[in-house]
Amino acid sequence: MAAARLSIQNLHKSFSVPVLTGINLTVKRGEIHGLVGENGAGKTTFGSILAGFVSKDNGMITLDGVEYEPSGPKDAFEAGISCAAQELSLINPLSVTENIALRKLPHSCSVISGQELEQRTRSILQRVGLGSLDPDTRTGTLGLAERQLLEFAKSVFLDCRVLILDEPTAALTAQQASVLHEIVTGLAASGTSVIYISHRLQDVLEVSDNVTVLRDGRIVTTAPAGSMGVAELMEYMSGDFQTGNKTARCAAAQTPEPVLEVEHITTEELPHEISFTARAGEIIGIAGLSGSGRSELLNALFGLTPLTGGAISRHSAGEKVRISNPGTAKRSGMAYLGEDRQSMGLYPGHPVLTNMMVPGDLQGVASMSLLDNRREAAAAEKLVEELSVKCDGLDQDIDQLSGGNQQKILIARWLYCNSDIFLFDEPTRGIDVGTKNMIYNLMFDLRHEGKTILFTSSEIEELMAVGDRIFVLSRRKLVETFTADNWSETEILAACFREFATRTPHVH
Amino acid sequence: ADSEQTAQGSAPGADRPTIALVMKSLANEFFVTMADGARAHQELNDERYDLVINGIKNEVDLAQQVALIDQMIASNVDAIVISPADSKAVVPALARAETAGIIIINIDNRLEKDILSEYGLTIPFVGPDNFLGAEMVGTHLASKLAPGDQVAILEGVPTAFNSQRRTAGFRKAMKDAGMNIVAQQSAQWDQTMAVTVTAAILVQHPDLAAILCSNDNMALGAAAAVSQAGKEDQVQIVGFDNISALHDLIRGGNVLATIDQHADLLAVYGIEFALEALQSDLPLEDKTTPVDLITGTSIE
Amino acid sequence: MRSLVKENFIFASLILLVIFFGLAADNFFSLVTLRTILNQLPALTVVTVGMTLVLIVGGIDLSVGSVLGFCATIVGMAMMNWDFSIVTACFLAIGAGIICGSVNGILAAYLALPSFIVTLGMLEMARGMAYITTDSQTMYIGASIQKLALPISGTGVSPALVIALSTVFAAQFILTRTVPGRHIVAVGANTRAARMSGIDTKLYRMVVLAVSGALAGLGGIFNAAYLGAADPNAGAGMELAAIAAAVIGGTSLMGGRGSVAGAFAGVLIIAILQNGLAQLGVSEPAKRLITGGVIIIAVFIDSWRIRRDRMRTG
Amino acid sequence: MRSLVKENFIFASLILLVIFFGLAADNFFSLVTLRTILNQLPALTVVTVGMTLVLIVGGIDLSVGSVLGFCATIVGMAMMNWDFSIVTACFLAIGAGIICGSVNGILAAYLALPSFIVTLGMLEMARGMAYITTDSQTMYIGASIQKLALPISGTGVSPALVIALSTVFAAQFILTRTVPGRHIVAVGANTRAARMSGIDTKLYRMVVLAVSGALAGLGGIFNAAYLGAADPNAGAGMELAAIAAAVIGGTSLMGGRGSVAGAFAGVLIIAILQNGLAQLGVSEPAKRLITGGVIIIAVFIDSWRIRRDRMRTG
Ligand SMILES: Nc1ncnc2c1ncn2[C@@H]1O[C@H](COP(=O)(O)OP(=O)(O)OP(=O)(O)O)[C@@H](O)[C@H]1O
Ligand SMILES: Nc1ncnc2c1ncn2[C@@H]1O[C@H](COP(=O)(O)OP(=O)(O)OP(=O)(O)O)[C@@H](O)[C@H]1O
Ligand SMILES: [Mg+2]
Ligand SMILES: [Mg+2]
Repeated sequence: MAAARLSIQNLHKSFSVPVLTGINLTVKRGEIHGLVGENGAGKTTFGSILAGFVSKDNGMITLDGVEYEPSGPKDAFEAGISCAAQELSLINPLSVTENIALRKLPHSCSVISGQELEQRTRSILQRVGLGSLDPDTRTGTLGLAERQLLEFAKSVFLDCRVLILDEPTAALTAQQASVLHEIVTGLAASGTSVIYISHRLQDVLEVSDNVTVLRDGRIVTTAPAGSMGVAELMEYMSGDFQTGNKTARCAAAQTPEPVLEVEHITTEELPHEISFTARAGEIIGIAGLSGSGRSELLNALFGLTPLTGGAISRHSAGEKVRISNPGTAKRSGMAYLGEDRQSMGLYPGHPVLTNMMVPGDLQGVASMSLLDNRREAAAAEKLVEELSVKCDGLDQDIDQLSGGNQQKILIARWLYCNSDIFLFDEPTRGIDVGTKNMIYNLMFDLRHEGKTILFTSSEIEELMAVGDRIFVLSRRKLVETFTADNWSETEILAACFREFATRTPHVH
Repeated sequence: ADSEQTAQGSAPGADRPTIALVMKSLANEFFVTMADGARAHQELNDERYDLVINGIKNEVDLAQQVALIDQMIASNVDAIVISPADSKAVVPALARAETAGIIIINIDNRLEKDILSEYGLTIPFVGPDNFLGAEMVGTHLASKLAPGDQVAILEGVPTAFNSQRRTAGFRKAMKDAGMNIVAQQSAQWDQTMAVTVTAAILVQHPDLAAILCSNDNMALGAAAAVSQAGKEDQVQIVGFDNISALHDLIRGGNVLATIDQHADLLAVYGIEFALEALQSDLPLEDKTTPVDLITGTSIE
Repeated sequence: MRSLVKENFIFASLILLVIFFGLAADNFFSLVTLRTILNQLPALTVVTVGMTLVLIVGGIDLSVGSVLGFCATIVGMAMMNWDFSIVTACFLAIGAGIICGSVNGILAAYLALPSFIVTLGMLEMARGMAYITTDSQTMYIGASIQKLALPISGTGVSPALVIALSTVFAAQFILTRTVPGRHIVAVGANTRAARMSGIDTKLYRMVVLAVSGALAGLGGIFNAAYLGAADPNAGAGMELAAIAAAVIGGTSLMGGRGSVAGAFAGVLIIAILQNGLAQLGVSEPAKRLITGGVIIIAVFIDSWRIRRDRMRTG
Repeated sequence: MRSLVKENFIFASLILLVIFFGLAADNFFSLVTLRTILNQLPALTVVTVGMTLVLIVGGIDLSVGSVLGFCATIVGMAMMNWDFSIVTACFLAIGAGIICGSVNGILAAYLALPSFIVTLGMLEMARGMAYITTDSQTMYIGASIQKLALPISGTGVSPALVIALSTVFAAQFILTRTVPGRHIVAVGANTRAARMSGIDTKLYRMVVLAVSGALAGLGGIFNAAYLGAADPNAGAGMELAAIAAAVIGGTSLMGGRGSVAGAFAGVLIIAILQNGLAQLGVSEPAKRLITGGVIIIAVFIDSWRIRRDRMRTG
């Protein structure tokens, strides 16, 4: 832990507006350097410049004393800089093995050496806690958490001098995250420098040696992690510190009126029958380890996967509607937010406005199927403001927004249309702490209006902070239901592991 | 070179008439020869007239030929010499041309009389008799066969009038000579398709004695298929059009005969006719151009 | 406003082309030329409108040319052999187009087969049916149908052109200003996301292919009117012309992006090109070379727009 | 093994087809039929291999048929007018193919124009050049080139077929077992992610189109050998046949998924179909109807595989 490995002087980058301004930063050999900031602060852009995905406008970077200016990603990892991207860079039709090794497939005369590769892959999968995964599986069939772990595995597959991790744990459970943190600490100990970007501030403080806070593309502070607390970080990030008003939850008026009745449902992926009733004005959190079937349950509720048994019915105004496909689900006032924003949400190449307004039933901005462009823009404008989305305007291409801001647009999509039941799969993934509180408040508002929310999260604290009830899934089985007055984090966690207790645990 | 011609046409003071030659596919050797003949004629008679040559991309693209006629009306030509892609459907467009005061001469493929009279048009026809040509080459073929022999016919695009006339001529010659027509299929005027179809026919009818092809491209294809099957000695082939690529095969005895319809002169006849009509008001008579049988001896 | 700027570049190609032919050919700048070109437009225009919608929703329709031919023969048979009125004949033709399109749609959307292959199959089958309908003969119809293609007295534009232009306007309006239009774009841009928003993606895919079939039927009527005859070979190769027009006009083959107005500009480019080359009387090989070059140059010019758009925002 | 199971369904269509023709046509089950079919394969096979690679990388190559025709005329000219040896002539033809393909590749990859349009332009231009080369005449070559298409004595397979099959094996091997092969799949499946992994996506797009051009050149040689003549119209419409073969064989038009072995099965289906229909001597309209139907049924059968795959992996 001595020499400067990476030194950045006066780095500038603008797209249409400045994104990074006058960045000066030094990362030592074997240092883990945390990087935090609000959505759109410029963290990913910073990492992308180092990883050669985008080029800098100005400034000087030196790597181990040598000037470093990558002409592309290949240059970067040949120089020893590796990056686990926020928007995962896995290739669906390729196998797990091929994806992990894609940057440097071992070969002789271009023919891939299968055996050597498989061994290395197995050992690395073992290390990241995916030991039970078949290396020949096509990546496209995996869940989000597994994909995120693979992205990580991919970036540590090659030895590197600098490792950039852009929100590596956003979709991971606490257990998976700690496995990952162990590996990262190990790598640092052996001399690798790590730049660790995350919105999980507690994690950042625990793992990092030093932390840098970015605000609007400028560094506001760099300090040893030990000298800071979460609250302090948040203050630096936003410039003006305020916590979300968590007391709102007590004000919620729960009516006993059932709005969604789930009777003995099973699907291919959820072999054990699930039944429950959701009422108007309640928030249900769904907990579970990765692969426990949380997404699967929400998919089934929205009619995206066919049921193999049981029935889902929606009650409203004395009527009972069977949910059998997304069309009926939406018409009966249900809304769904998928966990993977890239493949399940965004309309790439289209402006913010279209992305925000398409999927809703466009009520309020359309009459008789005719759109009123002015009303549409006004409505979108209002949401952008409410969720403090950072974008250049409603015309900006959605691909150009930062990950967290894209997520906000997707949430906004559903807030606008008149849904009564919200199914949100990891709604706060990649969203900064300040905005998270804003979203919690929005959820409380919805509950106050008598709406129902079912949402999943890999953070149990979040589920406990917002939920009125928490369902726990373990090995695709609904094992327990907690209510606000009888839960504790240890009990919930224990329930998550319950089905694994007798068998080999899936997650270390 | 072609655009130069048009440029010349616009030379101030030149009051030479412009004649438009509208043809079928200029990708087909037959029409290319026709166009070359016309072009050569124009060069010799530069002081008498200007020439614009147009063809359609693909022989069956009727709408494009109608568009061509309209375009020629728009560019104010004095006469149109046309080889119609269809004997009925271009008549309305030609009526428009007539109204615009343009002289029209029909070559190669005869327009239907009923429809011409419905539009009150009298358009003289200059061209060969496809039926007669087909019958001629068919009769020559029959003289090399024994009655009862199996023969096959390769048609062009089945909707094409020429193809239909030639097929009819072939059939008549074969019937008259007592041959047994065992197959009649379309190879779409196309050489590669002709190999494929012929190969299949040879499998199905191993004793086949002759193949009558509605054009020489298909004859070339048929010859390739026959030689691949090793049946050069057993199967006789005749074609139609007399393209140069066939000459080697005729000399070598792989193809028996073809019909020359004097493509190089066909358009010239039409143009001469048009020039005549531009000068006098006398009504023009139809004119049948010669078709000649081409065999190994006539090539020498 | 925004979409006007967007189409600017494609209109630039158009104007360049017109100027070029104006200088090169004697009588290019004339009312007759204009009328000739306008007369040629209707069939390709309506077919391209359908194609554009199909491309935007993420499919492709190779059968348009054959379906056009088949529907033209239906018009011919209906008027000449079955003695129906022209109106009934037109309804029959459009009905035939809808049936072909719906078969495409059902196979592509509900059996999840690639639309490329389904419509390639239909390309063969519809042509076969066209041959069967008229026994491989061109069928003369005459003045009764031609009036559709002839200028309405005193105006210079034909009923066919009016209908075709209305189709362009209607489709562009639907695409940009209505909810189904938005949904079509969404399905094409990200089918999975659209489905997860409760949009009935299969229904849209199916309906759009059916609409394309209906428009091919309309195109068949226009073709018959233009020729005064029902030609069983009508529309051969038209699928590529229609796709080229759409893509020149800024429609993406990957779905999710496209403009009917731009596609119409593409149709104009193709028509003007054909016309101008014919007036110049260039040889067939030269025509091919020039056509190929112009197609490439047109998208190249259009690609500046995309690049500039990208520059502006990023 | 895995890929064998994968291709099972497509081979099922193949077997069904063979059985059908075996029952319907008298002499279908014969060595002669087999040889006839084998003789037809080489040109379409190599062109389809190129097309499959282009489709997998996420592009499309509509120019293959025209480039094949152009290269065939180059062979003809080189041997007949320029008096080159057959070997030199073949190199020239393949060189011409590579040039056409590289032009496609440069425009599509480095100027980022849609490959559909670029190759559509090349379709026109290469055909124009084919006409210019031979002055639109078919050029008779004769036995010197035909020996490529005739069986090597004692074996029953022609050199052309041997080369074509080697191409299939080589391409399948490259695609599944080598680094460039996996990169091609990566580029086609997710260009952005591939770029982030340090893959030179533009280079791959460009090279694959150039390879497709080279294979079209090879196809031109095979076509000339098959005909014993250089036909400037050779290969017209072959692009659709090649795409159909690839898609029937499980290749996705969206890129990232495909199999050369499957595409070869697609070629077999098309060849057997053509041959069987010609042996039956059915009428042209019936041929069209049956061809269309078989194409659709073949992908329909193949779609079961995809559905089962999806079921199996969730
Ligand atoms: N290609 C681009 N074109 C224009 N603007 C861009 C582009 N890429 C990023 N931006 C802008 O740069 C800013 C910083 O984005 P960046 O992705 O670096 O943020 P971030 O700190 O990683 O945010 P998050 O926490 O949401 O991931 C954002 O305002 C974004 O809109
Ligand atoms: N970590 C994992 N281990 C094993 N299988 C997994 C894992 N993650 C996802 N899967 C697979 O994905 C399918 C769907 O799981 P689902 O996405 O519902 O899980 P989840 O609880 O939402 O987990 P997460 O979103 O964290 O991946 C499961 O049937 C399983 O096959
Ligand atoms: Mg980011
Ligand atoms: Mg999940």
